Amino acid sequence: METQHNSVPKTIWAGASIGFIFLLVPFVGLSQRAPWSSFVQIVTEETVLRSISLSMIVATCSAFICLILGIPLGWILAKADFRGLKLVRAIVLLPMVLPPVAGGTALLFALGRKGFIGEHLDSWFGVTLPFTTAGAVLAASFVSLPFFVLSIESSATQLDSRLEEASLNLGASPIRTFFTISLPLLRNAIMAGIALSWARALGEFGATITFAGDNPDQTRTLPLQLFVALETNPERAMIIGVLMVMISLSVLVTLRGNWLVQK
Amino acid sequence: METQHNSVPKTIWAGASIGFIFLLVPFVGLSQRAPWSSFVQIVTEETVLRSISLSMIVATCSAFICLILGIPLGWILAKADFRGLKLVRAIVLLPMVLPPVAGGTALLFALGRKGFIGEHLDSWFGVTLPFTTAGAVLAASFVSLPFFVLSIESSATQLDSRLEEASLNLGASPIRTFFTISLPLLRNAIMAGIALSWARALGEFGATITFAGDNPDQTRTLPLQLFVALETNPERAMIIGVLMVMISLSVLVTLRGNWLVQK
Amino acid sequence: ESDSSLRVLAASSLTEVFQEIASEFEKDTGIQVTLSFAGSSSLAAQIEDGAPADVIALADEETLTRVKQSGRLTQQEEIIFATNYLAIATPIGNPASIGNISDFKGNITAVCSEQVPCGHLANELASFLKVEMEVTTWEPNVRSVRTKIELGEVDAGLIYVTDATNQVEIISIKGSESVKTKYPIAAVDNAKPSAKDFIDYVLSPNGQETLEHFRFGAPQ
Amino acid sequence: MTQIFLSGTTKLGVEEFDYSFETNSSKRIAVVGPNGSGKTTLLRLIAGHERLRSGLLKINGNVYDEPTSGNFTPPHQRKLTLQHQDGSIFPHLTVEDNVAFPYRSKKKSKRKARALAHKTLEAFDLLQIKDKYPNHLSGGQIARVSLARSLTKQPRLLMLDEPTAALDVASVRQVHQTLESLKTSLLLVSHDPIEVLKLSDTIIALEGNKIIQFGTLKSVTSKPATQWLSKFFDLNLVSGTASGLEFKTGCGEIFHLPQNYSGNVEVSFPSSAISLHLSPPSGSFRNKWKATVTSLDKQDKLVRIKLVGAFDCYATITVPTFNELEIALGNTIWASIKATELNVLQKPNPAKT
Amino acid sequence: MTQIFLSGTTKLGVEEFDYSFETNSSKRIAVVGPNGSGKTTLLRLIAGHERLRSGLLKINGNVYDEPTSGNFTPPHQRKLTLQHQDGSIFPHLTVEDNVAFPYRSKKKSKRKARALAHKTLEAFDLLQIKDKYPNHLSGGQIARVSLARSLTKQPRLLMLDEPTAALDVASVRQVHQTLESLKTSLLLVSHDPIEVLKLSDTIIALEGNKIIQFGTLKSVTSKPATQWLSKFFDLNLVSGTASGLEFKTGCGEIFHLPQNYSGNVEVSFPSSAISLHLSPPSGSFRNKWKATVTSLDKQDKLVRIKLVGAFDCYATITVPTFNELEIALGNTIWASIKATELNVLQKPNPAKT
Ligand SMILES: Nc1ncnc2c1ncn2[C@@H]1O[C@H](COP(=O)(O)OP(=O)(O)OP(=O)(O)O)[C@@H](O)[C@H]1O
Ligand SMILES: Nc1ncnc2c1ncn2[C@@H]1O[C@H](COP(=O)(O)OP(=O)(O)OP(=O)(O)O)[C@@H](O)[C@H]1O
Ligand SMILES: [Mg+2]
Ligand SMILES: [Mg+2]
Repeated sequence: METQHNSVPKTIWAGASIGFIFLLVPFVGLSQRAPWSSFVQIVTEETVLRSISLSMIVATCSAFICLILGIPLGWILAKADFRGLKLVRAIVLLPMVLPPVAGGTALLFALGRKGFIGEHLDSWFGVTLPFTTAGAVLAASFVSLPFFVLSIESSATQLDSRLEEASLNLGASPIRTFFTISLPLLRNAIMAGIALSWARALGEFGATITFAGDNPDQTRTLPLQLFVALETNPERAMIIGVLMVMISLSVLVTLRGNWLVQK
Repeated sequence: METQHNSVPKTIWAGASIGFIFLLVPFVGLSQRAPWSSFVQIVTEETVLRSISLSMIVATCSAFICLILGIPLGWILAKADFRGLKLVRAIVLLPMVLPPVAGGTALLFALGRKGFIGEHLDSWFGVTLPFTTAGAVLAASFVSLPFFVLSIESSATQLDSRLEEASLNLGASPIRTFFTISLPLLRNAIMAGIALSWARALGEFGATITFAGDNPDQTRTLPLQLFVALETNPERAMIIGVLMVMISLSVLVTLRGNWLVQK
Repeated sequence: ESDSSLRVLAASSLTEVFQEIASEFEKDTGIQVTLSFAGSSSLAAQIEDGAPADVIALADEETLTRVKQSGRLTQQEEIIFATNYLAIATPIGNPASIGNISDFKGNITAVCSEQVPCGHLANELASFLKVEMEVTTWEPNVRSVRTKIELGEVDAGLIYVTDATNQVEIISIKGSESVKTKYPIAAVDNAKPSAKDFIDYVLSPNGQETLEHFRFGAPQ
Repeated sequence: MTQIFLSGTTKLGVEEFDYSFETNSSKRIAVVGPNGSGKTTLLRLIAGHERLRSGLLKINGNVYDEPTSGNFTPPHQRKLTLQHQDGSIFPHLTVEDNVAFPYRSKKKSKRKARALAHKTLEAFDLLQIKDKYPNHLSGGQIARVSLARSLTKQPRLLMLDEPTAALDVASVRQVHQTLESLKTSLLLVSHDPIEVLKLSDTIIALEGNKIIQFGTLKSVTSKPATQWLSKFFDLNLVSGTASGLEFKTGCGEIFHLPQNYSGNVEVSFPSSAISLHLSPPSGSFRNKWKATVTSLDKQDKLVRIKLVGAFDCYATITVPTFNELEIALGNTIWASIKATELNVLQKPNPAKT
Repeated sequence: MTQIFLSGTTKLGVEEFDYSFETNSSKRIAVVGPNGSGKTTLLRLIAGHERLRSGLLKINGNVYDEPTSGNFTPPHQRKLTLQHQDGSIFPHLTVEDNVAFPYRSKKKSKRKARALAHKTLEAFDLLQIKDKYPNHLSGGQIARVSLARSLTKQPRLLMLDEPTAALDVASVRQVHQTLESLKTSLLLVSHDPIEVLKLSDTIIALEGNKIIQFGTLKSVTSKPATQWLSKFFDLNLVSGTASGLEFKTGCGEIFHLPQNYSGNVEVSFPSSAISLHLSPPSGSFRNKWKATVTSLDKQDKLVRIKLVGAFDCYATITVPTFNELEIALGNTIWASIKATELNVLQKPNPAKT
């Protein structure tokens, strides 16, 4: 739909401004206190550079997993109708409710080396997930998937089903209709979901440290660096925080500006 | 739109099932290991009961704040067009990217007793936020607001603007149009947003502990109980985790089943 | 993995000192040391779940006992390599004029949560000194106590003497040295032979000197 | 040719629908009825977007929907196309890609599909706007895109729900031509009697979610079952054969046509266009015939007169004229109609289908 | 009465629009033109949903849109209502609440607003479905709800974009009656010439996003500026006064009408309905007059003849008839038309507006 010149009421602007200031102010605080002089030095440390690339890999892989699993899941929640649907919908939200550290523990119970599934993975395939990059991706996916699913679901319930009917009428199979009509119409929701889950995964700490541990080569993402720094060297922590903000700002501005939101 | 009998393709079901199992399995792990025998005893401890009510208060207040601030903010992001919009949109996402502990630190810099705003709150009004329930609500709102905003934004961009035009045509003012037409049409997104932000706030730990500390009467929510227990008494932690799961399941199933999602 | 590398899991409070010791050890032996820091109990959980590790160094004995039950530590004796005790820390200038624990009353104060070693120690200290300790916030670890003091958010708190920085003012408590926490170190089962070397290095005069430099107390 | 057998009921909310009809040799069916009488629902049922609660839907001998046996053929496997009343064109595709969509569904490459769509785009005068997105189109343009897209699929049965409602007069004419020359079977919902007369040979008339009349165009128009229907078709219909400008009725009566035609045609004209005379009329009337008055229906200021002669028809005249001509039941009278008042409906050759 | 002054341009994507007209004493304006000629855009501009790039829009002397001065009155402050082509009824409100919406906007209580809406619901035959939600309505029902809602606001200027396109014949008739008796000014987009003749006194004709003709109904129908327009109006118009069943043209010629009328009326009839005769015709023709052939336009099989007599009009006859009657330019000839072919357009009393 074309956005028209319907002026946005002043009340809305006021509310939005308060909301924005609320979100902005802490970052102003952060950048005020950050010891900028050591910024370049810290950011170019080899270990920080490794964390940056690890973070990007983990966040991107996890956003990708969310895409693959979240679209069908959101779709089913929106479109299907079966007994227990409510329960499924609530379970999908659980990883959001549980503090990430607890989620990480739950992941260990299930997929850790002694977990009820993990032990078979280990003994049958020799696969161990904890303390590997794959484990970090899994932990990040686990906490960010619900965000993706909800984003899809709330849009999918509002799709005009006559468009899908028209596609079927014109001979496209249901699966083709899904990919050529439904998905493109969900574009905004998918993009919002990617942004949500990517951002959530980038900042993921609790589940990662618990399930995947802090391995400098495999799992030490920026949030882990930040956390360790918080314990020992708060200035360094601030720099890493600012760095994360800058990375996500630049990625999100670029992505969303160019193709994430289509009005 | 009426959901029609367009069968959901098998591929979608398959994807959804994998996604669901992925989310479910850790909870199976959790409840397998949980020492059920001590469940009732732990859950009826006075300190746990206090945490439960504190958690509910914090999550609900914070969902309410998200509602008040998130709707206008999401609306502006979707509808307004001004220089710097991209930047505003990215800044709104930041609290999601930054690990909560870092977000909490940023909040301290801004609204703490010595924060650049907090010090004035303190000296002028005698208000200090850290270590109070208000501070916990603030921390929870800070981390959950972006989820709310994104949910609104992605739906608002897809609203059929002709309906708003029709309302203006019929003599409703822009603000009336907003409340009688736009908001009801955003219903699904608002409800999804409430669920998202409530759930996120219920599980909030990092920012809360950092900004609001762990005060048994004011700020010790369930996630704080859980975290401390994880360090010393993992069984107790599991029980608290299961308890959180049960609370959120029952709240979400009730809410979403009855009025959160309208197909 | 080659024998020339070693994985050490250490409690957060050991971060700086173990980084120092590890780099000295590397210089001496050429063995690469990979350090992972986390709260003692997280480390315990990781060990239980099979985290790859050769050496584990914790901030209290109880946690080590828990790790032993997991069966990944079969060594008979635990080796204490350092001790630590608490002191009051205040923001620079001590704005609330705190002199001892009884001054906590009526001020905003932070102490570790009773369930973590430093909080346990704080409680012991208070009962040893027979004073009532009024606490605003029970923090999950000693570093977050310190951070809140550094930021001026709390007026006073209890931290390990080893955690002192120039961002906080330290007020020593008379008699607090007698309420100590002990740091055990152990090699994990199936550890590389060099694990023993690392432990020996920590216990060696060189290692002890470094620990002392970071204000840790001697093992006994 | 498509044979549809439908006898069953369904329900939408509180509305109950009861349909029952069977088409055999009809290629062009019109569905008529007042607003909210169940036309769209009937089409949706045949397309498979609604399901029967009881009964049976069979098309060309294949069971498409039978609740008792659980048989249900999903919409995309039915050999038909339904064009929704609102057009339902895809908002995320350009006009070109909308029209090419059915080719794409047949797994043609994008390039190929677009090339194939080119002809249709041209025929519907859409080339100029082929790169536009639907939310930048006018109402009539959307209707045209939708129709072009429906025709692209070349289904065995094409169902159109008020396809010309948003079109201008010129486009309507062009669409009628296209539909007249169409090879596939047609099920058309329309509120325009001329369109129905032009494009259909069979009528399904609905009222109150039920079929209240079903039959050939001729039988329905000559004996409309309800008031609404008789108001809808205020027209006479005569069939015969045309050659050039001449039209011969069954009884050999010869009419003059406004244009050249050939073969079997039907000629329609409003009852108000017939003039009555006591003696053979002169002037620009080349079409005149003798008929007997067999019924009189006085309505307020108008009289509806049934004439039986070489063919049956109705004439409407004003009461003063009626009085002046002193018309009575059983009278024999001259009737005339101008050739330009005749609406010629060329039927597709029945031998071909 | 609403005076509209518009002279300006705007742009939508690549489409450029250029409008310029001024209405003074006209109360009923029809906007006509082929699909995609800029009708909807014109209405959206007047309603304030599109903005001028240059020029000026003034209604009743108030500047509504003037880019140079930055003046712009937002849509809800304009004293007018636009009914969108698609109806745009609110999906989250029942039929009743949709119709009551304009009352609610005037801060009436829900109960009051519903009570007030009751009459409109009744008039539009919507009482039975008043509790339904829009996605459970048929196309025509939606159109009716939308129209009922627009009328509820009682604006000074009502703009309707193809309001009867989805309606059945009976509803169309009823809507026409409602609109004829309407007190407010009307700006109507329509593809139906009869509707335009019935409901308007002024025509804005658009082609290619420009106004190609603007004037009274009479002036436009008698001298259509383009081929499209002349095809659109294939009709003759005669004005005069009616009393009872008689109609008197300006020159005193008397016509017989099919129904009772009184006061100033206009009578329209298609050119094909006129019969020509060499001698005064007999039979059911009560309307006959003498006229001179002033122009001949031979088109394929038909001849369009301009007749000048008591009034000017066009007659269309077939070529054989034309030959038989040996019509030539300058001839004097008898023309006749049946009363039942006359379409009487009763204009609202101009003194009242
Ligand atoms: N999804 C639905 N739920 C409930 N009632 C419905 C639904 N769809 C249609 N109806 C009702 O069923 C009846 C028939 O609707 P339908 O759309 O078939 O009418 P129609 O003949 O196509 O009318 P129109 O000429 O106005 O398009 C109407 O009264 C309508 O209100
Ligand atoms: N938002 C838009 N962006 C770009 N072009 C547009 C937009 N809206 C309409 N147009 C184009 O402007 C022209 C006029 O459109 P408009 O909707 O005014 O036509 P219309 O006269 O109402 O036609 P119809 O009879 O089909 O409803 C069309 O060619 C259309 O494609
Ligand atoms: Mg319909
Ligand atoms: Mg239009």
